[in-house]
Amino acid sequence: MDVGSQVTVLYNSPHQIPLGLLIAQYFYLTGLSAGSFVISVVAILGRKVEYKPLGKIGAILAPLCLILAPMNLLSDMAQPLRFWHLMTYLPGYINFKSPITYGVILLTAYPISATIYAYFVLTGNMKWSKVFAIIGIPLAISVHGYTGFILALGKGRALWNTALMPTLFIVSAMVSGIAMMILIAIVRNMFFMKDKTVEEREKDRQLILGLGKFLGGAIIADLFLLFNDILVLLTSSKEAWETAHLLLWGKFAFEFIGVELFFGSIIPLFLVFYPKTAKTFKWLSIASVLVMIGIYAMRFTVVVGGQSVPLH
Amino acid sequence: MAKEEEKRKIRYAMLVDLRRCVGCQSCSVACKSENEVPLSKFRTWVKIIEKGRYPDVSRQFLPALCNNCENPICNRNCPVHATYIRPDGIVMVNMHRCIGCMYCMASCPYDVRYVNPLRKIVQKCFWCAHRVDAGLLPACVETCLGRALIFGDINDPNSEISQVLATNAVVRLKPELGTDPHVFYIAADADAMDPTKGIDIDKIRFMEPY
Amino acid sequence: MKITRRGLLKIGAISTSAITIGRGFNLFANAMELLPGGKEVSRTTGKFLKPIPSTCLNCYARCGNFGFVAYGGLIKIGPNPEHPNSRGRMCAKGQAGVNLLYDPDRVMHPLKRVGPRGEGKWKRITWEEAYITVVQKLRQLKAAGKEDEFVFQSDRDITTQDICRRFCYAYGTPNALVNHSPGGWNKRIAQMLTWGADFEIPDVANTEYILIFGSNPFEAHYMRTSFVQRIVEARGLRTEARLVKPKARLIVFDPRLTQTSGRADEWHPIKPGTDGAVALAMASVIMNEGLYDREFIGRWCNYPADKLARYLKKFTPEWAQKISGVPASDIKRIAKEFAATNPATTVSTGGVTKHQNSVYTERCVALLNAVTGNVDVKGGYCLPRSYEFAEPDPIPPVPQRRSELAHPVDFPLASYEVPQRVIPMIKEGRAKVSFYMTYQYNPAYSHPEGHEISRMLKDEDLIPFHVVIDSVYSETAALADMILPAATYTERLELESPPAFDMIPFVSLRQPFINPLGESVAITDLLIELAHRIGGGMERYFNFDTKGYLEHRITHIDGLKKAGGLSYLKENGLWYDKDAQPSFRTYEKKGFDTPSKKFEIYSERMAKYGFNPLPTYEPIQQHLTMKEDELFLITYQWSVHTHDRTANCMWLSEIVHENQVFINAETARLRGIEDGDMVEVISKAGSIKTKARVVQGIHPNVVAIGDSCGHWEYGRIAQAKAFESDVTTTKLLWWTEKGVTPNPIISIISDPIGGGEGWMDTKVRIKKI
Amino acid sequence: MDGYKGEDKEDMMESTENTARARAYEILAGFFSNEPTREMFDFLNEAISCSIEDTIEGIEVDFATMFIVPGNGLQPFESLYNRAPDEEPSLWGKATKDVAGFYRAYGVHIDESTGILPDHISVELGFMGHLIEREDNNAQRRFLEEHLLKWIPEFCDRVYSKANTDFYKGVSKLTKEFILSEYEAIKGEAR
Repeated sequence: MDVGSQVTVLYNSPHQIPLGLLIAQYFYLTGLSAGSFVISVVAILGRKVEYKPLGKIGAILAPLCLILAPMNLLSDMAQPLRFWHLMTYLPGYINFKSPITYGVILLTAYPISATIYAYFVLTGNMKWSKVFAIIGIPLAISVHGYTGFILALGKGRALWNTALMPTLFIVSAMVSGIAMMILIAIVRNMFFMKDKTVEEREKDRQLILGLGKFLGGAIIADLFLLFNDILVLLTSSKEAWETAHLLLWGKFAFEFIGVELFFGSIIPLFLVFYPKTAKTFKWLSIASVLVMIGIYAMRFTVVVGGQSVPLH
Repeated sequence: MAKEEEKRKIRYAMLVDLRRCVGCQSCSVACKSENEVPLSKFRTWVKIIEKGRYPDVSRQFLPALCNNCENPICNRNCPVHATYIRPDGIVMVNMHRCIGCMYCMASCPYDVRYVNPLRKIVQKCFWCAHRVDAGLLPACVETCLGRALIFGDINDPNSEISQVLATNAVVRLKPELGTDPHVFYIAADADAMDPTKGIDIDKIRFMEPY
Repeated sequence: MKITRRGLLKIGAISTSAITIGRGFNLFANAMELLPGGKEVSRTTGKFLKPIPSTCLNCYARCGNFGFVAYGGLIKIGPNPEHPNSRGRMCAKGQAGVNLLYDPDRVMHPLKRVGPRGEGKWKRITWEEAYITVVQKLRQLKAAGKEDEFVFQSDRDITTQDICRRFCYAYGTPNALVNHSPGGWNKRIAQMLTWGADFEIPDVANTEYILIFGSNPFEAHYMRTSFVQRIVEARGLRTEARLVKPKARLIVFDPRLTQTSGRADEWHPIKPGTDGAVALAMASVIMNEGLYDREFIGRWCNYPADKLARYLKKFTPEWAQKISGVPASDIKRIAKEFAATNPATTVSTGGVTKHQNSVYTERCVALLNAVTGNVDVKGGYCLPRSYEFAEPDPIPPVPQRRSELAHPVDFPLASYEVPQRVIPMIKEGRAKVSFYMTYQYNPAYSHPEGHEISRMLKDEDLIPFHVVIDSVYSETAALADMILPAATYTERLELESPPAFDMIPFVSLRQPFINPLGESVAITDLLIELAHRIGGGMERYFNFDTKGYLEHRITHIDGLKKAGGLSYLKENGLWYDKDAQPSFRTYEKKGFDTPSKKFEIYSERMAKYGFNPLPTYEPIQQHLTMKEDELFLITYQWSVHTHDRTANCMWLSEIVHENQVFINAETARLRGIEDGDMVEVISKAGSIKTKARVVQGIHPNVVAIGDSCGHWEYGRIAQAKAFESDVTTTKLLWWTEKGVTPNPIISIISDPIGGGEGWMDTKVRIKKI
Repeated sequence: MDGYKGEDKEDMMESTENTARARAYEILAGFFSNEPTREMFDFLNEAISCSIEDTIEGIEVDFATMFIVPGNGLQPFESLYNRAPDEEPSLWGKATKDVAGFYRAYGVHIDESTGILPDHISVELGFMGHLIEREDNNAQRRFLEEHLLKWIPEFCDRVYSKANTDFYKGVSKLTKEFILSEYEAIKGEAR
């Protein structure tokens, strides 16, 4: 207990958290979509033919997640029936400075392009799928990067107001996207490849195990960014310090240290790099599930935790 | 030229002289009454703290209200231009335009916006613009027991607020964010201005947004 | 030079402000600024709303207000800038009058009890039926010659007490128990004994030194809104051209850090009930160091200065330090400052008057003003200035029958009833009651030993018939046989003349903003109707309607009559003599209103009944037997609440809805109590459970509990229940704690001289649960 | 904010007629408060070419002689004119208090440091201008009826007969006419 100042708040108005779980969920789903789209495009554009099946999975998942994501947004709005106010693209009616406006444009453009892309990938039209892959990549990165901007522009919140936020969001989107791809691929390999030859299945297996390494790399990048972020929080302003306190040993310590860092990053990292566990589907799928939970916890701590430091 | 001078720009501002504040909360209730603010929400209220060690203890107050910033983040971030700034500096919310995305609330560094649970739109203190337009003072200023609140045009050198501003040291809340807030405080207590002082940050109860 | 009107307007249209000299000369310092007060504009149409000038009554300060009415409803209550006392300011309570009017739990119809008393089963009846029942009972009593078994009691409602008393006397009962509330009467008795007025108006606006004993004007004072704004002004805390005034110092003696003491220049935590010792020691310093006002004591006091100095010699600052815990050096210093600064004044309310030794203490405080010559001078301790209202002829004679309730023999100087003892006295058999009628009176909640009182009220043998006239379903109403819906203060027509702070007395009118809701009836209309129905000669004393009654009451005020009487008041809300100038030292004309016509430092009347005639300090009995682990319990009033009538105002209860027990951090540490822990507060009379609020700003031997929350009836807002209703946003009620009331654990103890309750004399133990 | 329509409000405030009236009162107030400045003089002479034949010195002398030097009976204070028959003419008379109360009721303070009485003609005229800016028709009518009309015509007549300059003859005539015409206009409007 600090002796220097004895302050007791006798009266204050209630604090509020405007953006809640639904927004965190929305960020999570756009992250999944962006992540899987990027992996899919890498697979399609890449030279190795064996990656192509992954491309198909990603191509389906990306628009799927993106249809679910705005549902969260709409149900979070106090006036969901006025959603069309966002779409009257006339100067003076919508604010082109607001990240939400970028979001609306992206959320319209990206699912369309992703759907067309998926159509061409599934019908095997390589030429057009490459065209749409190239169109889709910046969109996919922006669609998730902009969510980082949404938070970064909340100037009053120490956890959000950092230039790292968009990058962190994109990297964590990669992490969760890869993890989801791995899971789907494992399911496909185990249940839907019964008619394929043993060699084909083995080739697919190697491919999936290779993805595990990708996952590990992405996790490391994510951890590095998080480390930077926390370090800055700990050493800058008082609010930032309070935020770091909340995350490291305060109210959100379980979600952040426990779920996000330990179960969501450290254990999966170990699982994908430790030779014994890296080679089995069982451990790899466990790692992926943990990563997906971890990223979900990350979205939650960032959105809700970021607002948990009172502003008055 | 004549016209220009006549249309000298008005910039309203609020000045809170905390040496005169008695912490009576009549501003809070006046606002509720004037603007039909629903229960659980406040446009303005007085934070009351106690500081020091027995027997050297004092009470400090801090009336909180919308700062009607010159560069409000809420306005910048509102996707549909529901938040707009009047020529006299008052930041307004257009109730017909607001979609209730609550991004402005998340952006506001002072946490003075709220969603009206009945009308499902974001509202906040707008210095009783309807009264100001009719030539009246905001309800809180009118009723302030200690006359701690001074409201007026800071571009008019003869106004009371300009004169008091010119002769007193004032502080503002979080000016470092570059929002240029227009609520000035005289003799505000640093601990009262610090939102994290005197509370257990892990145990605060938060309200539902609406 | 030839310009026409048209030409002039043309110039006006094109000219710039450089040319218009009226502006350049800056006559109107504020002319171009926004204007406070007296107006309200519709948020939707931008049109001005119709203001109705009236007077507030959500507490006794009785500030000027405006009701703004539109669409047949009251939209808002705002301050009246022309009111000489409140000057366009209004506290939270005043503005929440709208809540009181549109209280969703208001009693709107006459109700009759069904089933056992207190079970909560009611049947709606017509007014006709209600009147018939009441009239029948009263007629029976009268026929049996037992008029005195009809007892009418109300909380001290200054406004209506005259007509209530008139009703009782006309009926023939002396039991018009309408003069007191259980708090605050001691001070008045002490003042009456000392200088013949029942309270003082400290002219804080013009003073330079404010010495506060147990008062918290920033939060609660009987004239709060008018008073606090003048204190702030006297402190002259704004550096601008128009406010060059010496800063008045503010010194507070209070066991608790309040809004006032927390903002004062000095706060001296003092042991409860020992203010008298400090004041005496100060007077002693002033007298013995020769700092006193020779002229005032010599000419206007009834005790010579040298004798007084000799008498006070034994009350040294060191003696006071031992009793009160305030350092002797501080007492000496403040005494000298107080004597040296002119004008200076004291303020003393709750903390002084709510003890068993209050009358003595209050006289010590008054003595301080007398010895420094601050009595009724500009910036000093002034006599109240207000208008007396006349009673229309014929005036009913005071019933000659002796009543133990109205004039208790135990309290010979208290001259009126001792309200907190009324129901216990009935229980003790010292008076018989067949018909008990109460108006806006809630002893079950607001009296000490409230639970005990509830039990007595429930006893049908003790009180065979109980009619409650009230607008809320109070704890007491719940134990009644019949509830008659009363109009709130926003629906009544009444006259007021609160003491004026600008020293020019004024009359203000309270008029209905809207017609009474439901079937509520204003108390005056109700009593007039009852009197006519009872008849038997009684009706001739009520030969008027409410309006006529009020007209009669002000006929003797010539200036007002000339201005237009009641219709002037209806239009303007208030009247005062605009030519009058404040005058001071008014006692110089006729002397003080005491037997000796002087400021009575020595009170013959007190000597007659065996009390100490000189200001003295008497220790509080309970404090002498204080055990190690015992603490003083004090109560206080929240800034947004009255003691017991605002809990169902949602805007107020939203701000304060919980009564935590405030306890010093060190005391709490020794008992292992942390902030927010549930604790039990145990006294001789009972125990309550509440949360602990561990703070620094309270005397270590004191715990404090506010006294506005913790209702168990009264309405759903008071009980923190969210519900759907059509008038308000009550479904959004978000708090779940309704708090507790400390009243049940406070014993009924009265000051033997004043008869007022010793609210702050309870010893408690506190333990964590 | 409920029902606020920014544009509509702005239109409402642009009521030029009232602005002109308010200004006119202020100009009149100016004529009685101080000698016209050179600026004003030039403005009147050139900008609207009302061709003042007096010199500025002449006007200044006339101003001081009439309104400043005591004993000329032309001190421009209401309480000297508007009084009960039995009341002695004096400064700070009943009318002064009345008018001060009027100002207070409308929240207007007079800067005390100027030492000017509230019932000085220029203060009253300036206040009237202020009432117009507030668009409070009832108050305007009341103020005209209770104060301005009660004494200004009489006062102006006296000035007219005493003035040595054309300028003040014109001003006094204009003021009287203006006030009377104002009352005609307002009477119709307010009812």
